[in-house]
Amino acid sequence: MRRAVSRSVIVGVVVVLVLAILGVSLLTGWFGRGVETTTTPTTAPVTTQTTVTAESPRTPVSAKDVLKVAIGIDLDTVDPHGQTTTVVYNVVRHIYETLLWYDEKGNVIPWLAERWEVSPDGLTYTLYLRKGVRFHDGSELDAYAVKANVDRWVDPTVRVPARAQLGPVKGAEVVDKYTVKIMLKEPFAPFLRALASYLLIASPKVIEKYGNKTITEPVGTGPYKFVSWEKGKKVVLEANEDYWGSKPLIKRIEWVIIPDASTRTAALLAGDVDFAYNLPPTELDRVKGDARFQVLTPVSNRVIFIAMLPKGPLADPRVRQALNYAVDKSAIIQNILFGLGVELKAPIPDHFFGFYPMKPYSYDLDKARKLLAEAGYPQGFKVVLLHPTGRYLQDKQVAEAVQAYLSRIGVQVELKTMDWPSFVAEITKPLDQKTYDMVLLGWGPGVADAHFTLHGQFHSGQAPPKGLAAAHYSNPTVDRLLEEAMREVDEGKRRELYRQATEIIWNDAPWIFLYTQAWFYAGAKSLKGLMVYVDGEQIFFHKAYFS
Amino acid sequence: MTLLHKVREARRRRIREQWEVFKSNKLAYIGLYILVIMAVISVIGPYIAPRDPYEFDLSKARLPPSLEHPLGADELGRDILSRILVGARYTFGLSVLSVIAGASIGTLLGLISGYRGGLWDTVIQRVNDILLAFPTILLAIALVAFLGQGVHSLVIAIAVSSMPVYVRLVRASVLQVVTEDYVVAAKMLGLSEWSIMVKHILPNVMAPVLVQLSYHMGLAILIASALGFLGLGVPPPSPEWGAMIGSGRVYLFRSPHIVVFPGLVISITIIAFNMVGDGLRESLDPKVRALVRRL
Amino acid sequence: MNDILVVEDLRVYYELPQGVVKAVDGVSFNVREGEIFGIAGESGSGKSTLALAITGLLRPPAKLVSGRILFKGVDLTKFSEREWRSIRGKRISMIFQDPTTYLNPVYTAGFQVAEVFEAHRGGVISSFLKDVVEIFRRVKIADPERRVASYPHQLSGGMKQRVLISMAIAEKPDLIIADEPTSALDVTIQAEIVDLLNELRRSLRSSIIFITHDLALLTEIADRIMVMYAGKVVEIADRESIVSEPKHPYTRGLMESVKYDRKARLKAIKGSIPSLIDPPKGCRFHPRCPLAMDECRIYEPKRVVDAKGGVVYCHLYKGE
Amino acid sequence: MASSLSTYLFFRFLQAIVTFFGAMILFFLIVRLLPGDPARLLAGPEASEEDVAKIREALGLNKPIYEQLISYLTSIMRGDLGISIKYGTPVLNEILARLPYTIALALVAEAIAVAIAIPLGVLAALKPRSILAYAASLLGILGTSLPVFWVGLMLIFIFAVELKVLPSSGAESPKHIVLPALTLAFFLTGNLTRMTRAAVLEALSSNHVLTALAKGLPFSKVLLRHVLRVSLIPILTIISLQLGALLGGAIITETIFAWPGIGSLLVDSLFIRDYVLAQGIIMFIVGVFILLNLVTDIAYALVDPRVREVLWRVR
Repeated sequence: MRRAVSRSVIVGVVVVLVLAILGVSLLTGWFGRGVETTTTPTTAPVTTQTTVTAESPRTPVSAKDVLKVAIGIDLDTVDPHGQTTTVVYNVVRHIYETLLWYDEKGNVIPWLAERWEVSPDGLTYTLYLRKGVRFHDGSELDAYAVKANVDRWVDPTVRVPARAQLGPVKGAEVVDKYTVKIMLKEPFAPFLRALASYLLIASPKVIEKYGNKTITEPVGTGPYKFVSWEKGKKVVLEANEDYWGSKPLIKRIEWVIIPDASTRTAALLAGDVDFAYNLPPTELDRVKGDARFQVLTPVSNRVIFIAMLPKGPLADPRVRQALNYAVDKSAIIQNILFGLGVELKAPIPDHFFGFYPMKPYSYDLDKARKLLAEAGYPQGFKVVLLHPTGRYLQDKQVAEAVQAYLSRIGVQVELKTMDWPSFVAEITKPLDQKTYDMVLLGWGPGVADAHFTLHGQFHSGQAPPKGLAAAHYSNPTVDRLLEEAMREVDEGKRRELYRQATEIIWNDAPWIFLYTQAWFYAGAKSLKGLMVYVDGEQIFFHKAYFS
Repeated sequence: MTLLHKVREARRRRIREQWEVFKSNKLAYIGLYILVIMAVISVIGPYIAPRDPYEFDLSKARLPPSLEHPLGADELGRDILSRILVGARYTFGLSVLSVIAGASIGTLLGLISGYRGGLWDTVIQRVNDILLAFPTILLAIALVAFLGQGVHSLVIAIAVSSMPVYVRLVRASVLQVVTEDYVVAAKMLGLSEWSIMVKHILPNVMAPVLVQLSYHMGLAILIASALGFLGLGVPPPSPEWGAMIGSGRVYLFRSPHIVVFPGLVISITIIAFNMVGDGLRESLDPKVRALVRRL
Repeated sequence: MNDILVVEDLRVYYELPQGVVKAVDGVSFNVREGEIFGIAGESGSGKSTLALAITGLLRPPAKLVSGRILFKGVDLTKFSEREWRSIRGKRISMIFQDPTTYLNPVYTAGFQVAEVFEAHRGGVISSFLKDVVEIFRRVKIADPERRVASYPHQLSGGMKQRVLISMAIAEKPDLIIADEPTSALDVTIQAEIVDLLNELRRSLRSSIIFITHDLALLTEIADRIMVMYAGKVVEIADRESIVSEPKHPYTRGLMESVKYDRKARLKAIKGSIPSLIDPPKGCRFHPRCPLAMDECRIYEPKRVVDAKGGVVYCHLYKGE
Repeated sequence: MASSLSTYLFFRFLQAIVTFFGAMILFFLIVRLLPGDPARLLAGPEASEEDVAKIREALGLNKPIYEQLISYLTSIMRGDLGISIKYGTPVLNEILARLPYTIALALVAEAIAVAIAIPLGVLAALKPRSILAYAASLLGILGTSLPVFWVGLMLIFIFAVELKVLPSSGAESPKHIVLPALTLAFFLTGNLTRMTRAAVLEALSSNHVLTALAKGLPFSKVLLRHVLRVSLIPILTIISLQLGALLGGAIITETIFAWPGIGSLLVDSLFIRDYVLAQGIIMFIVGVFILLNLVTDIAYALVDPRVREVLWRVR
């Protein structure tokens, strides 16, 4: 008996060892090499010994050479013109740069272009490029390179999701080696901001090589160079020693992909990463209370709202106002978002160009009931609220809370949720095919300018299926104001137009105005020199270092 | 005493013996008790719940267990005890319904496949292979996309994904049984195919089906909660247990009671299903029963 | 004639959660060299348990509670597992009732018989296949060379039983226990197997314990017969005595039924075998006994030996 | 025997092909009929309708579905799995980048499970009232009744956050595989232990074991030849089912441990309606499933002559 057992144990151990050795050898084999699906640039960067380091001797020295950053999603593409996602854009923005950029207050500043001129008709933008800037593959940044990028952007055979966002670009023209003109089909007031936000400049060699195919070799002018991208695992960047600006202090950045938010928190707490994006609000207290970490909660460009379709009882603005009064936004922000939100004072975030604060719909059940009664629904009514799950911070819980709040004024809400593709398919249907009455949605343009939110959400031309104006809002005055504002070059006049539009929209209440979502980033305290832009969408590690 | 009587008597005696064996297995007996309690709760849950399971109060969000809320309050300040009591019908009903649906269709197909043979068998087996190869997650996503998110989609997804096992199980048993004397005799008597299948074959292949059924019901609860993890579960605010731990998951470290209590009842229910399954396997196994009878 | 096996007051109980089952309860008998000793009883009378006890194959929950099993004067109940192994299959062997389930479906017949040699002689299986062919020939398996390589499912029931018999006689044991060796077989094949056993007994000079519920069969082949009821011995006598003057009312009942209809077997006696967890007090047969007296319900009958050496346990015979 | 084996294999192969293409066609239809427009998702909600239409056209999604099906089937027969809608890169590359991780995790997890479950299951069957038997049933119960994410997060919390002995997530070094493999093994072990125990008990209680003992064979030989070999069939079945499921991707475990395997890729691709990528992954999963089935059947036949005969004979 004993012998038999020991023999079977031996057999078992052998089997296990074989399996384990197989597994581990596979692992070490692949782990060791890393599956580089994208290769580093083949052309060796031109290293000029004579490059003078413009840095003062007081520049801090980083105590650690490798920075590990946890992000929640894998990159979809490193194509500079194929970007759709804020976080991915944030990663590749370390490789590619834009012609213009923002200062920390959100003002447009020169970047790859040293200065610019706008023609009086608002149709031609002349940009004077910085000289001596080189791409990672050694080619020079000049007017031809910029033109190649603009041409690719407008080429209809190239997959450019944000094409319309940049504005009605007609094309580019080379004036001289360092001067380029970008022409628009019609005036587009937010163009400079759009230029700063969207048009990443890639090496002309790469553009030539890939043409209209997806670029998988990211070569830009940025402070970091692309090293590798292991799908689903990590993206590695290394410092560009020949960077035209101040030299990056950290030698290597590893963007580690950790999809689960709880695990991301654990990775930070365990010290496996130095910085983490988008942590769950539920962990805010815990991370804040931990002396080892710094917590950043900048506000984002994304407003969260419930769009009400103009049908049934919701067609009455008094009803829509009533619903706005019935929801206690600050309680939701405090208890469900743990403070990671700012109550909306307009349909756009406070930091947007064109923001003008309105009188808030503060929580008031009596007022809500009175309005409902006036509209002829003293007993309330039934509606269907469509909401995504896991798309926005605590979206499901917020929908549940709204449902509960509305039940207090007799409005019975049936919640309906779908996976994201079905959700998008549902909200892009024409009004008469929609199977819901209200939808919880977030809207976060890449540019902090009122145009992108107001025009996208309240211009009647943007109603689905053409666009994604979720409330199917239609008001000729608002349409006119928004169109004028889009073309108006004078900033003062533009602000005024947006103020007028905002006022009408706010009183019409096509949304239940909820909040602007905030980000929750956290990192090791020793990580210094982070640059967080005013819209909170982008974090830069260019000047970061470990103390 | 007619032959029919004798057969009935024998069947009754067999059932009595099976019950004796089952009862002698303490764990199985306890498991059965737990399941009966769960079944009762799923019927009367809403009437014994101390509070409205949907009544929310953000000021009470995440309150730890207290006299007022014996199991604490959830992320929206709802009473967890009440939610568990009311949620029983969703979770319990979901697992029982889906598995019984899958098992009965699977059993039927398995019967036809094994008894008819030929083209029927070939077609059913190939389709079955395809279904077996299908990832449950794909099925769930497709159903949720087509039918909308809800208990019905989950039930169908779990039913369809559990069905192929029964087809195989029953077919294999039928193949063993069709050559037995009583089936041959029934054929000679000129009984219709259906009555042979239902009266003579079915009772003799039910044992493995029943055992599998009880294990599957436990598994169904886990599948439901796994789909909840992917956002495909029962939509809010329904207090289905899997959905409760799914949405409370992010509070695991912050306010563990939100996850721990629903998790606990889930585990207990699954364990009970498994214990009953073990007991059934023992009592329905003719070998074990023969041993008991011989003594 | 010497006794090859003496069993004294053997008790085997099954300890179950529902209670203790006294499957063999104070059984004593002896088996002589070279004889066929028949044991008859209904299913549940404890005869199979008895067979397992004699070969040391009792497994939990069965437990040997007391008694001695003297094989050639050596008490087997004191044996270690290693000692048991050295006599199992070699000195005492066993033929089981259902040849289909008692053969391992995944090995060839030859392999399974050769295992007996492997167990007692050492060496590799393949070296014994020649001997196996010899034994197959001896048990009259047709085409033995081919059958050695056959799997059990390729053999007929009678053939399988012959394979089991081959295993039992491979090492020419002193005692062969055949537990219902024929009940799973057709009548014609039954007869062949019985003849074979009889023949083997003579050529091997082994003793055979032949266990069956078929008393009629025993009256044809056994030298002496023991009748068991509900874990107890009822009567032991030579064949002629059992046939001509059965003493115990149970044995009489059995013999009556045999006379009318061999097929009816033991069912002619009214009632059924009692629960062994809570057996009737006194004589266990009294609830079914047509001659039951008051004392039968209270006292257990004592062992009564007659002039011819026959044994009976019945209150009817205490006077003798 | 050889010729019947080859006939058998031939028919099994034919069956496998039918199953494979059947599954692929069914899956193709299901995925394409799902609501949701990959072009719209790719472009993002803020994109304009014209841009979306252009993307749709570029992806060939504006063609009728049967045309898409035919071109899909012809291209997979050429070995071309297509270009991923989301990534814009060949699907094969995407799958190959993830495959080693999936295979490594599956093998290590199954190895741990086999190492624990089989000895434990055998011992529990042999000594039904020992501590080991109780440990086995406890493991079986826990392994079948706890939600995966719970176990995963707990392991992370204990070993990474508190003890700091193992990395919390990722796939950088062999050390990283420990926690996800343990999580999976926890569930595999429960089931496998229980099945092993049941199979061994069943084999142990079969009559031919009694015959073998009556021959005087030592218990070790009885155990190996007459118990373990017979109980191998159900155990092999379970192992192959488990491996099949693991190779199909352990979605939740992968997500929690940020393990770049194929399961989370499948879910992601379905959630963004990347038809081409999803089809590629499903093709792999179905292929693995069919292959494992085939291997298991052949293994049965090797173990059990009756199965061999039946299998060889039919169809």
